[in-house]
Amino acid sequence: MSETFTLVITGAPYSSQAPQTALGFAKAAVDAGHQIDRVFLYGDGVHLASALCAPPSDETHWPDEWSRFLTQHKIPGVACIASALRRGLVNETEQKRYELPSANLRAPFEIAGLGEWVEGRIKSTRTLYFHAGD
Amino acid sequence: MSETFTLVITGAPYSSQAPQTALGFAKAAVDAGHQIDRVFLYGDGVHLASALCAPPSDETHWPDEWSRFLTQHKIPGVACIASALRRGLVNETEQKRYELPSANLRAPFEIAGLGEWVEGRIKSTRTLYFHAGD
Amino acid sequence: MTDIQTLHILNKSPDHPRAARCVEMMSAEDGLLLTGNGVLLLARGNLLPGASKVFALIPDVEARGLGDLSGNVSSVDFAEMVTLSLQAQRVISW
Amino acid sequence: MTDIQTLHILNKSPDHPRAARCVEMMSAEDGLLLTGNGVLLLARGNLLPGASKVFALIPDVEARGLGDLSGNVSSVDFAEMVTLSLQAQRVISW
Amino acid sequence: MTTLIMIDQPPYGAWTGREALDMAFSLAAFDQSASLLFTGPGVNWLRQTQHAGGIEQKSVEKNLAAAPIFGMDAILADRAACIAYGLDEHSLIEGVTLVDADADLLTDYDHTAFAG
Amino acid sequence: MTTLIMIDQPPYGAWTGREALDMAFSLAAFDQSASLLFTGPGVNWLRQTQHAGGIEQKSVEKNLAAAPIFGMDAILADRAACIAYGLDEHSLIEGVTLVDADADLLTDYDHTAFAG
Repeated sequence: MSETFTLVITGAPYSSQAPQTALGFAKAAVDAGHQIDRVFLYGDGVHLASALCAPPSDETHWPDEWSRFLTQHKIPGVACIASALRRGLVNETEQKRYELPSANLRAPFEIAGLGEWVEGRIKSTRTLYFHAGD
Repeated sequence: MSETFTLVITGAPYSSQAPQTALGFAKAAVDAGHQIDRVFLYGDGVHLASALCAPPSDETHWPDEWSRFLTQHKIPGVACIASALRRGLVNETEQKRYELPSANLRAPFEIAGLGEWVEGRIKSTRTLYFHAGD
Repeated sequence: MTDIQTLHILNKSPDHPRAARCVEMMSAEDGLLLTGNGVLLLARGNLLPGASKVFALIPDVEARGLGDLSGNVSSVDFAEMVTLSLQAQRVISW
Repeated sequence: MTDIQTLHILNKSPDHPRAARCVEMMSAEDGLLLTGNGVLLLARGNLLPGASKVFALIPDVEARGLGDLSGNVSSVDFAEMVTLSLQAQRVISW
Repeated sequence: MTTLIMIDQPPYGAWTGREALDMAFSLAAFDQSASLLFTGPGVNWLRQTQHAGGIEQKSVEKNLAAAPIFGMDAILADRAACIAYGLDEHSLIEGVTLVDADADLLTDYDHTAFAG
Repeated sequence: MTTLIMIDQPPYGAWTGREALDMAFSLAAFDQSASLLFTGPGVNWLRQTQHAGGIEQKSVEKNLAAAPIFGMDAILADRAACIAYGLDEHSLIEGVTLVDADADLLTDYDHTAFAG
């Protein structure tokens, strides 16, 4: 039976393992025929939506991997607006609104409020959280 | 007697109190007639050098406060290049080198290697670290 | 696999206060899934909850060199983690 | 103020494993300066190191509503923190 | 659907607690049942007379005082943690219910989550 | 000037440990005396046969094996933590010196630092 998941990522790449574990779970869920309603980035997790990460070439590029996965499976990726603005993650709309020198949000991630998390929880069979470890 | 400090900040603003405590210390050191040789941002601390933070207007803008303090007192602020590239903090040089869509490093911060930390330690009477709390 | 009331997913090392809290708040009907640094609980056998089913995510176990320590702990891959999360009545990520 | 061998600056709450490690690794000649969440140690008097001098950063104490609990702990401001860091032979930030 | 948001980090040192509070307020705003549970050093959120001006942050007391107004079900605190941190009826803010944070408590909620 | 870099977080779950290692290597590269001390769950860095391919990270064993070559003075591990995590001479990587992480140890170094 096909079920629906909402995944919440609160740990940043290159600080925590959270984006890696979440991607492993997400791929397995899709492979098993389940739906992922949306992926919600919260707290330090918003850094996963950065367009400007340039990790060493022998390390996995987690923002890139996540972008590709979301695009391929047409899964919405949403960064919490309050978390994102505090931590310096902005799209062009927010760049203009706050008169910032540039934008750095990676497609297909979007910026929206916690309502997206509430809605995802209601619509999904399970909502899983991927936090930073120690 | 005038002494010299190197300050290392490893906690990010809006995740930790580290930049706030470090600024309180730095201002008191300068007020007491001491020198701050340099401020080195390491690990998650590099987010303090973001030009794109837009915290709510009733919250202190820590990257702004730090930039102003460094500029006023002509103190070098250096973000570790390895930490910065992994976490999506780049200046225009790195933007071009890695073909990234934009740059987001806030003046007067610069990007350089851990050698800056080693040098600061050698030249300073004390090197203090400001880490994230829990 | 069998019925699980609550699946507790723990990714903190045994020294993290949340690890102790997680084990404290488990009942005998619950399951514990160790991921990330959480798998280090396998190296601290005396801290494992006695009454509950314990699972550990294979790639995290192997990364930390704990392949031989599993004992009566079940290794699971991501596909089984998905299944577990649906079988349980609820999931708590610590 | 008096001589301090090592000034330990602790900004972790008492439940954080690094807080216990910090107190364990102190000698009687050392000083402990509590900042950030570290000031919560003032609310756990029994965990305070008995033999050493203890200082707490005023703004952090006040933020956490612990102004009345200081006892024989010395409150310091940032200027005194600077002085302490220079008086000690070395400083460790936990 | 009832949700329990757990806060086990103390205030001010990190943002996770504030973000947990935002989650609970957001649930309430969308008419979802939500309660807060403070455990470990997280109970220090509930101490009276916090003066956070000196660290340029907003006192969290006011945020919490607004919880019932915004439709939050309950503010719970782990009894043992309160004792450990010297918190009693005289030092706790109003409207806090002491509970034993154990397995039974968790079964009262459909969802339990941390902010980070 | 001798420096002790302390690592109290386990490998892979967070980047702080790797960044601590970079600090120590950097000191050695600039001909500064540096040692590493692993405490608490940090001692799990020193376990043999780590296979990190499954989590798409580099095994940290190789990093540590390079330490003496790059001029690091010593790799120290807290004896009690090793016992707690079941690490002995059979399961530890080579070149580790067991010590008691106490006040006396700290006085041997001019500087002691964590990466985060």
